[in-house]
Formats: sequence, structure tokens, C-alpha cells
Amino acid sequence: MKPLNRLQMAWRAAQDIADGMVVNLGLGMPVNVSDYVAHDFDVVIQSENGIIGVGPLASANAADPDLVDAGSRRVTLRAGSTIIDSAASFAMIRGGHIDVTILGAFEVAANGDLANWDNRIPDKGPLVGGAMDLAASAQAVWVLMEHNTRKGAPRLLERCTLPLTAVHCVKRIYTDIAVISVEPEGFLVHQILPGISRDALQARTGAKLAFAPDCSDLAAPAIALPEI
Amino acid sequence: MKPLNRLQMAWRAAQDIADGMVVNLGLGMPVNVSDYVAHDFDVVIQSENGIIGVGPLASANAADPDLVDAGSRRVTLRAGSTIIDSAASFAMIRGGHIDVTILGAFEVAANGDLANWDNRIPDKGPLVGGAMDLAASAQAVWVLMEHNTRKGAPRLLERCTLPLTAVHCVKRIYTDIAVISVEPEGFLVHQILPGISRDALQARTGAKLAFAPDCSDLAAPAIALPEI
Amino acid sequence: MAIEKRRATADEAVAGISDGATIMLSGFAGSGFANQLVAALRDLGPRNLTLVVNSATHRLANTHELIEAGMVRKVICSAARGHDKSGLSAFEQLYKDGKIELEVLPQGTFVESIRAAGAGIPAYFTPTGFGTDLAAGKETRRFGARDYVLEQAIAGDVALIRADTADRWGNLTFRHAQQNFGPAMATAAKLAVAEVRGFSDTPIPSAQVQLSGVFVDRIFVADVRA
Amino acid sequence: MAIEKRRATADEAVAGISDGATIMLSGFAGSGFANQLVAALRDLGPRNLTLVVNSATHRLANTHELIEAGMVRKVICSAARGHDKSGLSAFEQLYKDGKIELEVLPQGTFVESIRAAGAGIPAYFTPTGFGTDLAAGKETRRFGARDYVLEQAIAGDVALIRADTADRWGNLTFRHAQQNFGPAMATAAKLAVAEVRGFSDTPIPSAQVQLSGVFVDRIFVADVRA
Repeated sequence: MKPLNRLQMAWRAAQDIADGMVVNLGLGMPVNVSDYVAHDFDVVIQSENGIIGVGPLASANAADPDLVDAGSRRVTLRAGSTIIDSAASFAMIRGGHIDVTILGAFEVAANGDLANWDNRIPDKGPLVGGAMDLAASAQAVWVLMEHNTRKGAPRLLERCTLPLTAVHCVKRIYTDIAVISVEPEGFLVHQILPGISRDALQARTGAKLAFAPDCSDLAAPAIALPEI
Repeated sequence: MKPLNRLQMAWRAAQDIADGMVVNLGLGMPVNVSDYVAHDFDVVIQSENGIIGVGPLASANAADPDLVDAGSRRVTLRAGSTIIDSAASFAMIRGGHIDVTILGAFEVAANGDLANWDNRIPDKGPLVGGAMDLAASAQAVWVLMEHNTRKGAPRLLERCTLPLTAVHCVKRIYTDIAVISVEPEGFLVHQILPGISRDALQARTGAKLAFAPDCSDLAAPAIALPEI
Repeated sequence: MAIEKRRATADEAVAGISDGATIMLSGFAGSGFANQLVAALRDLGPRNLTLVVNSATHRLANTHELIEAGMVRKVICSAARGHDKSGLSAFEQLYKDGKIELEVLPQGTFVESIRAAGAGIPAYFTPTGFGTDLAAGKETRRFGARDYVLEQAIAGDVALIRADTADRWGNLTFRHAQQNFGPAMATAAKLAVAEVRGFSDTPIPSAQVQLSGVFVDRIFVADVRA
Repeated sequence: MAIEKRRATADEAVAGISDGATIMLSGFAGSGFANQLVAALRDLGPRNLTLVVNSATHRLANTHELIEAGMVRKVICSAARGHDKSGLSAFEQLYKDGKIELEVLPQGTFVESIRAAGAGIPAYFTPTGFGTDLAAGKETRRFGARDYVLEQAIAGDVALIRADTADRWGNLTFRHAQQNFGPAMATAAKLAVAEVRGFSDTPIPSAQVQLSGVFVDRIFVADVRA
């Protein structure tokens, strides 16, 4: 079976979102998660720029330049939404009022350390945005990332090598080939893509893996990536 | 000439309020100041409970139990007003956005220390309310108080004897017999009630007084106290 | 499945509040008291409560009923007495007898500490109170030309707040000066319960919401006959 | 005499801003940039500015024009580059050449520090950034089971913010996500100037005001043709 594509990974994370949750979705892959939340759920999507209750992307003719999410996407408001200023938005984030934030990452360590910002792009200044606040203070931090870099290096490590975003924060990791939680003892695998053995998964991972007793197959429906 | 009564003292303080000022008025005597502000001035009266733009007291049939100032008085709103919550109200106060607060006091020291709360009423608990915030952070603290206690003891002192509200904060004092500013060197008298000599004023004061070169007569129009 | 935060009775709205809880009560200057929730809390009868309330006694609040019922161990407030000068209130009698613990804070510190708890800030420096008895024993530090006091966040287990209108998401509006401590308290408590005048079957328009339902767990529509 | 905060032109609205000033600029994610005021500031041409702005570069903001004009000594932001991956922006070139000073903060710390300045709080502890490069060298302290970083307030000389509607008291409303950093910046700056879409000849109703005019010193009604 093929590894999950980015939208399938978003779909898989969405399956773990419960009714009534307040969720913040990071730029890039994570924002797609909202498309796969059960339609009859009341899930509140919070965006750092102050929107509480982000709806789907706006259609071209309904797009409003002042109705944007933190990723500058023109969005709609869900019923029951409101908008607050940035000070209040980050008070909400830092105060622990976000149940789950789903973030992209470069690396996650077995102690839950997260590295998802990088100030080492040559000549470019650092860009951190709201990631540190979200990672430090959301009730749960879930990571969506490929299991390995394009060069095949592991992203799940004993210790992060890149600059940290926050310490001891990641609870779950959804990769293209596995679903893994971070426990006090380290990484615990809950699902593996059929066709990948436990040994093969361990070989592609930079830290010791444990396997849950009920470890099962990772599966997702077919979802085509949009043509770009 | 008779000493100023409480409303005349409020009138006198009101004469020093400039157009456009943001003013907070303490419970008791100070709230009367608003009645004597020039009618063509845009003065914004802030109340600690979050009203920005308190208007006159409400008439009996217009009184609204939810439209109250910090003293539980049923008030009206002026044009251009808004209402914020207590956290925002005290952020405004502590942040230095109040131009003048006019407070009652028990004692003022020559170094500007203010004592206007008292936790020594037998068996009663302490009550401080918002006085410490106002005294510490308004751009100017003006005090309205009788020059002496009922027993004749001075309220203007070298050092306060009662528990302090804030240190080094008072800028001006309006008493029933004088208008005095607090300078780095101590008390400076700007107006004295006609018939009271400088020596007599000094004798009723617990700290050294200096007199401004343009020290003038304290005068106020006749204002009858309401019958209670 | 739709979010449903409404509770049919005040008793259901306060259900589960237990001994030793820290309870935040909104209201100031006569407006914003969740009196029906407080009455239900009194009937529920948990003991050893800590109250976080601006005034230990206000003639329009029924905070005193919790105190009279012997349910309160400690009060954190900015005003430990009302303006009533006749006799001693229940609080004052207990305070005189050393039977209730008291922490008095300047009102701005009181509410900023509540806001801080809701905003994930454990401590902050404030100029308020420096050099006064209320800062005695507290850490101080000079920044620039001024001296400041380090104050700590105040978190609650429960906030009982009063608002005007709620919708099913728990979004709230407030009448005039009714909000006072309510929004900050709702952010600072694990369980926030709002007593409201009315319930809107349609969502409150985004620009009219004064406190997001994210901070509100239960709604009780006040009984107008009470 | 009625308060009159309106200025007829953007030039008048930014008049008096001088060399060495700390300028706060609102706007985030494409909304809330006071671009006409920024253009007027560029024409005015003060030097050695410190900019407090969330993004040093955003394709819908003209912050970069101040930087390109060599007016900026330092930038305090949470994003020192845009998402544009092609080439180097003016900021990035100066940064590469060591010709501009940079302070990067987590976005929540950035705005809380601005809010703190406006709220009279010189410093506060936050969990954000603990254990990361952005907290290197900063004071830390443990409260309960967590570690926190001490962060300092960020005050401004001037805030240039964008809003929707103003009245003559300077009260403001904002469209949707337009407010972002504007309200906090207005409270933190000595001089707050608001660029607005429209002016209301009647007072904005109390419950609709999103930022009190107490915090707003000058109003400029944006030129729709610009």
C-alpha cells in the first residue's frame, strides 16, 4: 500500500478530533484537516489572527480581504463564530483554551520536543509566528509530517537537531506511514501502513519505538491531491 | 469668608480640568466634580467598572440597574461613550491613560504619598477597591479633602501616619481653605481663602509650606449643599 | 451532534461543584451578579470554598448567603466590607472572630491576576500597591525609574457569571456595565457557568459577541419570577 | 469645544514623527495595514526608526518601502520574512548585510508585550519560548510544574493602525479580522493614528465600539482612490 499523501494524512488526523473540540490548525498541511472533520460535529477552528470559528475557504466572489485566517487565506465564518484581537487570541492560546493544535514539523523528539521553525535558511530572517505559543500551551499538540526527509533521514529522533519550537509538547504524530503517540517512555506506535514491518518502521525512525498492544493497520480513503 | 463646602471644593477642582481630558472621579466628594466641568468641554469621565464616558445621574424613571458607575450610582452615558470589562478598565488605568484622577484622602505627605484607604475600622475588613491603581498610575492625582480633621489635626503632613495608598503620586490638593501643589521641594500654596493668613495656614498644616509668587485668593461661587 | 450548553435548572448548572473548590463570582457596583446560580450553590452546599469576588458583601449580591451558611474558608477580594455602616455583616463577624481567611488586593491587581490565569501568565509586575501594606512581603523590582510588585495569577475551579444573552455555542452578550469581572473570570476557571436573561436560538452575530463560547461551559436562563 | 481628531490628509496625520521614533504598525495576514499612513511616513522620511510590526515583509503591506528607503534601524517582529521564496526582500538584503537590527519574538509574546506596555505592566512571565533559541539569555523561573520566561513590555512612540469606522471621539470599529494588533498597539503608543474607511458623524453606538477613542489621537479617512 502506498504511503498516505498529504491530504490523507490530514484526513487521518481529523478522525481523532472529537465533537466540541476547539482546534487550531497550522499553516500548510494542517489547515486541510478541517475538510475532514465529521460534518455533524461542532468543532471550533481558531486562527491566531483572532477568528474563533473559521469556516471553509470563501468562494471567489464571496472572498473578503478582511476575512482571512492566519495564513492569509480568504475564509468564511461558521455559525456561532466571533473575532477577537491578537492580544485576546494569544491569551486564549497561551491560557490553554485550545484543545488541540495540529502543526507541521521538521523534527519531533522522543521526549516530545518539537522543532518546526527554522532560522537557518541562508540570508533569510527567522520566521516563528505563533507556533511557539501554540506548541507551548495547547492542551494537545499533534504533528502532521512525513516520516522521513526527502533524503530519507528520520524526523522522529532521540533529540531534535534543529532549533526547538517548544519542549515536551507533542502528544501525537501522524506521518505518511504511521500514527505514533509520545509517552513518558518515548514513542508508541498505534498504526502502521500495511506492508511496512515493525523493523522497517524502526529503521526509518531515529529513536526507539514501542508498539501498542492494539497496534493496527493505517488506512485512509483515496483522496487525490489537487493539481498545482 | 467661610471655608469652601464640599461642592465648592468640587467646583474649584473642576476649574482646572482642561478640554479633552480623561478623568476618573473617586467615590464621595470627587464624583461631584463632573457637575462643574465647563459645558462646552469634551471631558471623558472614566469609571473603574468599565464605563468610558459617564454622563449625569439617571432620572428615576430612566435609571437602569445595569448602567451604574463604580459607586453603584445609576448613571447615563454621554455621547461617544463605550463600556469595557474590568480587566480592560484597569489596563487603561494602570497604563497611564487617565489624565487626572480626583480622589478623596485622609492624609497627603509633602513627598506626594497618599493615604486614602483605611483597614483599621474596628472589626470591619479592609476595603481598597481601585484606589491604589488610580493613585499609582493616573498621569495626575488630585486630592479633594478638608484641610484638617474634625478634631483639627492636619491632613497635610511630612509623612503619612495612616496606611499608604500609593507613594509619590499626589500632584495637587484642593482643601476647604487652600489650593496646594506637591513639588519636588514639598507643598506649594497657590490659593488661600481670604481672611486666613499664611501663618495661620501654616499652623493648620503638618509640613512646611512654600507660597507661589502668584499666590492668590481662593474663591468659589455660592453652592448650597443638598439637604440630606 | 450539536453543542448544547444549556442546563434546565440552576441546580443542574452548578452540579458537581465540590468541597474545597475556588469559586469566582462576577458582579460589581450592583450589576452582573449571578444570584440564581449562587443560590443554587448554597443549596448544593459544598464546604471549604475559596471565593474570588470583588466585594465580600454587596447589598445586591447574595454572596453573603454562602458565607452565612459556613461554606466559605477564604475570600479573595478588593473590598472586604460593603458601604453599609450599620452593624457587622456575616463576613465581618467571621473575620472579627478569625474564622475566615482573607486576601485583599487592589481591584486592578485582582482582575489582572484573574486575566493572567486565563491568559497563561503565572506572574507579572505591577506598579500598583508598591510601598503599601498590601505589597508587604511581596517581591519587588525596579524597571526604569519605577518600582513594581510581582503579583501571581489567580485561577478558579468554577466561575459563576451573569450575562444578558447566550446562544447554543455559549457566546455571550452583556448589558451595559454588567460584564465587569465576568469575561476574565470565565477565562480563568476550569468550569464557567453563565446565568443569562435570554437565550438566542440563532447565533449571536459575530460582531456582537462579547465573550466567546469557547470560555463558557454551561448556560442557565435565569428564572424571571425568582 | 468639540474634540476633533480628524486630519485632512495622511501627511497631517503623521506630522511630527521624528528620527529615532519607535513606530508600531498593525496588520496581519493581509488585513489591517494602514498603508496610506505608512506611505505618508515614507514621504515624511524620519530616520533611525524602530518598527514594531508582525511581519517585516508582507506582500499586501508597504512596510518594505520604509525599509528600502533606509529609514529603519531595527525591526521587532515575529516573522522576519514573508512566505515569498523568490529572491531576497529589501529587509532580507539588509539583514544579510548586517545593516538592520532584528528582534524576533513569538507572536503571542510580541502582542502580549505590546498589550503589557499599554496596561502598565513592565514585565511578565510566559511559558512561550522556554527552552528555545528565542529565550536564550532571558531570565527564567519555575512556577508550579512549568518553566517560564520573563518578557518585557514593548512601548511605542507612534502606532499607525487601520480600522473601519471612526467617530469624532476617536472610537473605532474594525471589519472582521482587521483589528489584529491595532487595539493593543494603540494602547501602547504615545501617539495613535488610525486610518479608517469611513467617518461617522454620529457617535458609534456604545456596544459597537471596539476600541475606545481614549486610545486614539488622530484619525485619517483613507483616500479610496489611492
